[in-house]
Amino acid sequence: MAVQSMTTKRQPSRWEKFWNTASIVFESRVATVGMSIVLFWVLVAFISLFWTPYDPNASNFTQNLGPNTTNLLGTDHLGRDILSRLMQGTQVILLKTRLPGSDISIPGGVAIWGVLGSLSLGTLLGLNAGYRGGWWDQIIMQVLDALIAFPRIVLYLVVIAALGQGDLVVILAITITGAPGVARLVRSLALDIKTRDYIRAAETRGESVWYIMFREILPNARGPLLVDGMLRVGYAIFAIGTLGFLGIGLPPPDPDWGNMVNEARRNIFANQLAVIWPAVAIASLVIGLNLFADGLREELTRYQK
Amino acid sequence: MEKPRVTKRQMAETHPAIPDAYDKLERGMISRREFMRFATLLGMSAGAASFLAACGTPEEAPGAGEAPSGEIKRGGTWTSSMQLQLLDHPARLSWVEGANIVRQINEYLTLTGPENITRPYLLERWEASDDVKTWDLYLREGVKWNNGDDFVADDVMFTFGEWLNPDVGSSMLGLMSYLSGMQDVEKVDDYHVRLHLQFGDIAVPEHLFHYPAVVLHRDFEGDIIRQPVGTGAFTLEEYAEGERAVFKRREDYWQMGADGDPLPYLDELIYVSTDKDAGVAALQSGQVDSLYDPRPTDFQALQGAEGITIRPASTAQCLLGRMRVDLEPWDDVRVRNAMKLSQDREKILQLAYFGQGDLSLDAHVAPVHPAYCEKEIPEYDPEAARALLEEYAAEKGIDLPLKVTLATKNDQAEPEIAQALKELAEPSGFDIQLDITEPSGYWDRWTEVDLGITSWTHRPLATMVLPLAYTEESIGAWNETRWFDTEFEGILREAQGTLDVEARRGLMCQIEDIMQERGPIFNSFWKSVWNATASEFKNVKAHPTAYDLLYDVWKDV
Amino acid sequence: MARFIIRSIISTIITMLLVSIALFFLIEVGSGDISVKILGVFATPEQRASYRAQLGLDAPAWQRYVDWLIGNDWRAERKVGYPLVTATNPQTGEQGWWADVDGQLTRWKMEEGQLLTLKRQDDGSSTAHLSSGGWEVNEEGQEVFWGVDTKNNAVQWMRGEGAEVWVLTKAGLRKEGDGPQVYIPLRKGLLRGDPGISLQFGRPVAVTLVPRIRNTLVLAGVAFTIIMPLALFLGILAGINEGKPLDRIISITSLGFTATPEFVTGIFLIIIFGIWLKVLPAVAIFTSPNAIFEDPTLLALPVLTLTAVELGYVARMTRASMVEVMDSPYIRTAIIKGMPKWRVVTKHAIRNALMAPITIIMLHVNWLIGGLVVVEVIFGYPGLGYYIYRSAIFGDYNAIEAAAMVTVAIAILTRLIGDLAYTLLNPRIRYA
Amino acid sequence: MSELVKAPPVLTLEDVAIAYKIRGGEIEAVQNVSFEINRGETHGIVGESGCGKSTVAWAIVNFLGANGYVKRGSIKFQGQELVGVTGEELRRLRGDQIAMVYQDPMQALNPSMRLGDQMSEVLTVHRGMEQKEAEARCIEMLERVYMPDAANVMRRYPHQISGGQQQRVVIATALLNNPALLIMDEPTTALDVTVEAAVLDLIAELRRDFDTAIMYITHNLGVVARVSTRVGVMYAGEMVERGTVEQIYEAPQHPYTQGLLRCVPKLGSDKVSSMLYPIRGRVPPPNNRPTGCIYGPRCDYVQDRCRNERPKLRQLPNGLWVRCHFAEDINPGEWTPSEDIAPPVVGIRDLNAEPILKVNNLKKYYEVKGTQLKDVLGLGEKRYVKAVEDASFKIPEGTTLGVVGESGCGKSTLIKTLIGLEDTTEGEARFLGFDITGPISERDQSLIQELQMVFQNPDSTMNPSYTVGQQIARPMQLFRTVPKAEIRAEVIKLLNSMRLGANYYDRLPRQLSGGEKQRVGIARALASHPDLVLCDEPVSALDVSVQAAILNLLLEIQQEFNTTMVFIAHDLSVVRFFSDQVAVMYLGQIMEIGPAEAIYTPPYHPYSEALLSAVPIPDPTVQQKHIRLEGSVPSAIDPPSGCRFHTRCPRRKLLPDDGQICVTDTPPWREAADGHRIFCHIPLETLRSFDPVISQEVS
Repeated sequence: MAVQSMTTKRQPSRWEKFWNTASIVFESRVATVGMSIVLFWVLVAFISLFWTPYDPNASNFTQNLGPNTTNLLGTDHLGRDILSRLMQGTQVILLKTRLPGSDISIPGGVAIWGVLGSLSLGTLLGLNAGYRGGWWDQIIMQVLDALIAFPRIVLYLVVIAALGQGDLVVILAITITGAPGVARLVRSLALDIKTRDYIRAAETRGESVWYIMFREILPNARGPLLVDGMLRVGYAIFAIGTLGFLGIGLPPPDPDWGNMVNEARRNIFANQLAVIWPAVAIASLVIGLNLFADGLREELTRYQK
Repeated sequence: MEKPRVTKRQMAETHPAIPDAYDKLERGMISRREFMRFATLLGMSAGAASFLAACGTPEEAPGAGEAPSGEIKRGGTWTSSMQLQLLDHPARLSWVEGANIVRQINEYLTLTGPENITRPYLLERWEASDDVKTWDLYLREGVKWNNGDDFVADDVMFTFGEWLNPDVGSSMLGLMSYLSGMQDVEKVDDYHVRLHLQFGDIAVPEHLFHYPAVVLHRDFEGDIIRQPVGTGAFTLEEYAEGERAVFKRREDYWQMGADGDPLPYLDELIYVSTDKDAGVAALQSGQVDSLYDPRPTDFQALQGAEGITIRPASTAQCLLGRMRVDLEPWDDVRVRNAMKLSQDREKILQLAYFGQGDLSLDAHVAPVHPAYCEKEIPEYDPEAARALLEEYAAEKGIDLPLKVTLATKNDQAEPEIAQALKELAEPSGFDIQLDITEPSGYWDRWTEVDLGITSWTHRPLATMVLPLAYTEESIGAWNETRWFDTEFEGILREAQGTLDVEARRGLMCQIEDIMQERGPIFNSFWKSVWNATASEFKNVKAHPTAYDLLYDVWKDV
Repeated sequence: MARFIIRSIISTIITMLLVSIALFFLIEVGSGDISVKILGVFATPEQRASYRAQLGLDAPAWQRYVDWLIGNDWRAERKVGYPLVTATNPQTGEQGWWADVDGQLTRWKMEEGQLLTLKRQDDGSSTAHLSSGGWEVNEEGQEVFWGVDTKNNAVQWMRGEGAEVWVLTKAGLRKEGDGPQVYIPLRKGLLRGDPGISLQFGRPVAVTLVPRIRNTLVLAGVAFTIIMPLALFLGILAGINEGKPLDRIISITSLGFTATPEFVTGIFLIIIFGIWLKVLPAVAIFTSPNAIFEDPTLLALPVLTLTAVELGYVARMTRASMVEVMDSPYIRTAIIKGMPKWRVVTKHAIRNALMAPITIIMLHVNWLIGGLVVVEVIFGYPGLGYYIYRSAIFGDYNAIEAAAMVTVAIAILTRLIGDLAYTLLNPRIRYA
Repeated sequence: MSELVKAPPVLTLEDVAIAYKIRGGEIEAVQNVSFEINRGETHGIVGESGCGKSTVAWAIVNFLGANGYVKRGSIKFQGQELVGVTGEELRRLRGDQIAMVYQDPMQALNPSMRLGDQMSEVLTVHRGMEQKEAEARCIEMLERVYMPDAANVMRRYPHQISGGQQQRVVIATALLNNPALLIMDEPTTALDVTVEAAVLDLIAELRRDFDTAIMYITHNLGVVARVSTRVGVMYAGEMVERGTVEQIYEAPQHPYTQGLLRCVPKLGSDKVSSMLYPIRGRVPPPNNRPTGCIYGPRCDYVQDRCRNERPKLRQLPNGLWVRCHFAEDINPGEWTPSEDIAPPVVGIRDLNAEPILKVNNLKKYYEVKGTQLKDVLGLGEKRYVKAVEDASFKIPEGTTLGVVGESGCGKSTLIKTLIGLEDTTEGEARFLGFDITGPISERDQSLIQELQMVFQNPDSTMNPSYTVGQQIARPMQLFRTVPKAEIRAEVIKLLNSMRLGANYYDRLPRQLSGGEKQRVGIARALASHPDLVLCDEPVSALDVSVQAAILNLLLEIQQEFNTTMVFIAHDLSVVRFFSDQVAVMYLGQIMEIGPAEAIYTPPYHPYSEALLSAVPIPDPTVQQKHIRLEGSVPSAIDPPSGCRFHTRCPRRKLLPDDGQICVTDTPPWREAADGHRIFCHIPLETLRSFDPVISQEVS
């Protein structure tokens, strides 16, 4: 018995474990930059819950002002403070979802719920297709193929044409369009993981199919799923922006970035910056998520090697 | 000042009331516009009337097209951006865009000009009896259809027949409810048609310019695209809904241009179906020459753009705040009045329409209506409003703020108005929730919501719009507020049969008072509309309902 | 390989079928009562029911799906008892349905309790005759007659019991007596090229759709032929220079463009090139049906916008694949074999590196179409995407269904092509 | 011979150190490596994984990646310094003067290029040869490496030929330009033993014919012994010993080399008569090497000097180079194992004990999908892979059945069927008297817990997401063998008996070494106290020193719990060492079964004989009969009729009609001795008359 193994090491606390895991982010410069951008917006979102410079929906100022000391980013065509609206715009993406027909909001933004929805649905389908194989696989993949065949925006349009506008419909649309991609990812991961001997071990113990799928396979798909989820939040923000731009996204008046672009473009000759700000916000958040995901993916593969 | 060449006797020959009106004009009791309207209404030719009007006051005709300056040039193509939908029977038209297409081929008996004055067009003149129940329509002679036929009373009789035929399904049928059927329409001779109204209505000339009211050829079979026979200045070359419409100049048009040759000056018209945003960009980049009915934001974008001339026109179009008086809390007049007092009209106009419009009372009568009774525009008074609401709340035993939901559509400037109102009404004690949906969603329920903002289009006379929405019989149709008032209705009926503008103005004063005092609507402003056209096009007129009148437009290349 | 191709094709067919089912049920069942939308809130339940019956909406959903997909004339034929054919009216150019009664095209009409036979003349008009016979007695002992009415429905009249039906006109609903009891609105079905009537334009969807498909294919085709070679080139360039400044520049720029929504790019391109500089047409104004061929510069800004967004994505994919391939053992082999770098890249790497992106690129056609919707809306380009958008806003379900099916078909077919290209590139499958 | 020695070496390495830059510093992966290779000589480099032997190879062709470089020392190729040579000059050397062959031929070949193109480009690029001429030369070379149908192979893609053929293509490519130096990095590791033997024969032959200098890298002591003339032993980035193959195997002077040789079972040795002695401790990671002798912490002879001063590679009077301060003082004959590595003493197992598992005519077929249109449509005739055909055997309680065979022989399918991962197509299998032909979902929990499995790959045997403790505890929770409260204690007890401490309880798999993971895997299998443990190649992925420890552990467990085992391996020495009974499988069919010692002596089944003659033995003095199988293993879909081995059987000629009966008739089971059965048409007498495959050369 080797000597060094007898000296018992102090067990790391949960926090330390978390920090050890989180620290892999800092290994990568790309991931660090990406995470900083994302955290910046998350922070903005939380701040906007309690404070924005002005009421985002109040027309308190002259219309179409450029940036100035009172309104740091200027005002829009209705004399509303753009900075306040930009800040508030993070909420509906990241922090809260309005339920239809009431003032009640649930925590978690539309993008977040949409992505969680597609992750859950996709994981369920992907695990069953990948692990069970056979007919399960054939049928699930055929259905997913059909869903994937829809161009994303067309599916959004169809869903919205059928069900009308609203936060929940947007969530549903994001879920439906995202699920096939997640399912394919999870399926391929499951196909890989299920060849591992520890799955054989679980099978030879007579574990149930659900135990194997969710307890043995799923935890090992965490990394890629996390990365994929992050990219998907980016897509979702993009999609919400696009729907907002097309005027069929989240209902006004609460600011949503795509809608801000759409409103601002009509006044673009009076105020070009009013288009630029929300555009930069969307782009930076998407880039941030992309970088974060890219860096994380790189580190995770390195880590696993 | 030179003596008018039209003597009072000549005026009296046309109609006994005209000399009186002219006196009033001279004394400044009525505006030039009201005189014009009155005189032409009574059958005077527009040229004569405007001549008189010009003598009466030095006021320049507002919004009228600029006189051809310098030498008129002929030729050129005029391209416009406008949505194009399915077209078949012109009498069934339900949207102005379609009318703008048909208008280039077919023409109306009368013409309500940009200055809101109606004059004869395919008519030589008209005469109304004193009780305004008998109308004599004298047709212009020498007008030819583009298939070579002469324009005669048979065409007019056929057209009336289409309007009054329920199978056709024309909205003219409802408008001309004073005609019980073709038995009320009499062909006197080939150029004279007489109408026998069941009850008097002063609006007959305006109705003849209602947009579905183009005169159709007597052999018309129901589809104007397949059978584009008209008296108009252009002929239809191509029509594809959702795509484009192409017109070519007609050689033998009946109107003469200033250069002595037949109109029109332009060779070709092209309408391209795009949405507004693309249309604005296209106009700015010079890909099209005009844009149908620019929105306020488009006005902002186009304002000051090089090479584009914007001509505004005042209208009676509005975005009307309406309250369901059969539902709480709007059944209480105090609550309604509190809401009215919560309007900072200047600010709302500024926010929603960039100040482009006329401030309004809380009555559905606009300054451009001839009989408008001018009153002071109410101030923004949240304290008074709050006092009313507190009284109401105390009575009901509820707490302020009063929670209400304001529904409207995400269309022109409704969200902006709603937003501004939400802010403005807060100190009054209202807590307004906004329920803003896409236009189609709102139109599904516009009469059902308890508090809403509805857009109302322009109608030349107040007596044309008030019966539609504020009478008992209109409940279930266009009466979105369910409000009616016996006193109000009595005055309205009287006004509908009163030809004399002054007398009608007196009635309007009472109508406006009643509506302000206990009416179901609030309204901050009357919209302006704009005509945005490339500057090289001359003689372009901005019309309150965005009609494209292109027969005498020319291009200064 | 044959097996692979057959599998692909079978799978494609099943996929299309599933898509059509999903689409149909989502829209027609999901969107609720269309009669409310069209007739408005004031319509009475009877009016709605009557209107729904005329549109055939009272049939069960599966029946409507079958009708929509493969038509219902074959079904109606069995009831009417004569072959049902379409004939074009030479005056209006519109197609109408007729029953072929022994060579004579015939319709029927009920007027004041009398059944009239309308016989079609060569000029498209028809002559009315009092009808004789043809009534059958059904199980309940009522006398019924199946025929084709003047509004292209196969209908069943009942003797002496003209139903009261509500007919929608531009001026509102009108009540008519003498109506049929049962309607089958005749259609050939999507698979036979008849997606129905557009609620928005009142004309057959196919008429409007076809030129738009052409326009979109032109736009997408031009964009695709510009984007793909360029993106592959940039991706390969970045991939073989992994970590070097050139790679950084390409990667960061492409990420930046990819993350900028096309509607923002499009707006600024319009302003800069169309309005400020006035060097390119700002939007796609089609002053004639063939405007894009007469003035190809109309395509410039839409293509540029699509390129900005899509280029980055494909370039990034290609780069990743190239990096992976350049890291693989067989590239190592080639280098150790002393092959010059250009030969390693061109002969050994590119073919393998392209395999992954090509399938992804073909899947990416979905994205391209998605991008097309936005780009077409911004530029007012009269294509498929804009059409879907307008139809969705309007609630024109026949139009959305047909247009969405076309986009799906395009997407699936390109995917099939991608699979086949992959097969050709990959000898493992080709010689399996 | 003497002339060759005088000629200047083809390759000379002097004190080479290779470093990799990593974030925040660099790692010296290889230090102080010196050796030389002469023309016509094969120089073996042997060592366990991670010792830096491949790194040296890459350094020679200057292919160390973006972050690796030669930090010190010199590499001379035919007198020319290679360190620092880049660009065009380097390119001209590569593939022309220096060629390389490495482990996985499938990966080394470009999957989307025809083999002919991949070969001929070496000639067209380096020699400027015309395409036609180049192709002709390639075909010639392919024929030279005994590639059947060479011209045809040129037009094929890599996936269309077998692994052994792929490696022949790679070797042929390497030889095209007649290079002065051929570097071979584990060229046969991915191949089956019979294929490996043929490739090794080829290499030896080519070395003679082409007079090439070969640097041969491998971890397999047997392979080195067979191919090399001289051998260098590497440990943790250093070369610790170098000499002729005889010197290294007969009288190794470095303690590490000695330890290594004690870890491998000799073919023919068994667990009763011989013992394996693992090396204690583990290889230090490159960034944490001791300051003194690198092997010091694991060395039995370690002294203070070893801890402080790093020994130099020095030449002993007998010509052997050793990196040890005390090489002269060490006498391996006097070595005794220290306590912590002492192997268990194993008694003879009773093969007449009550059988715990009885298998009778077990069959496992898989349905395969055809490629024709009618198959796709489901109309074609159904075809099957006959993965296991008529397997029959009994395992007495407490004994081990070893199963050997090359890849695809059905040995894994056999145990998958037994454990219930696959259902049985036909036949009988009774475990503890219960039927186990159904899938696991139909088995009773108490039956499941008695039948457990140990897996091959240490990296995938444990779920990376759970700690060691959680994974061992899971079967206890599932089968409720231990009360909840006592699970932790029980797990720690089990960990201790696996020679892992309690502190392993909370570790995650990625913090463990391969051997440790394998121990945890064994602990997990034993957690439910099974009666029968199926071991699927449990040591084949491990380094030899670790392999020895695991084998000892398994023996210990068997000794303690009287566990019955099925032990699958492709390494005949290990199976012989570990098992009481051995079954030899070929293409789904058991060809021979019997007591271990009986399998390794005549009478043999011809296939067993071929296997034994192919197995590389880590002893250069051993003589093996030279029997090589022709062709490759046929497809298991529609296997050969009659005897499945008849297509390749080298002994078939002994039968009348050139063994026509083997083609037509299924062979009979011939009972050679009690429990020793051979599935062959050849009469026992003939089989008995064969010489033993292995004979010791009398030195």
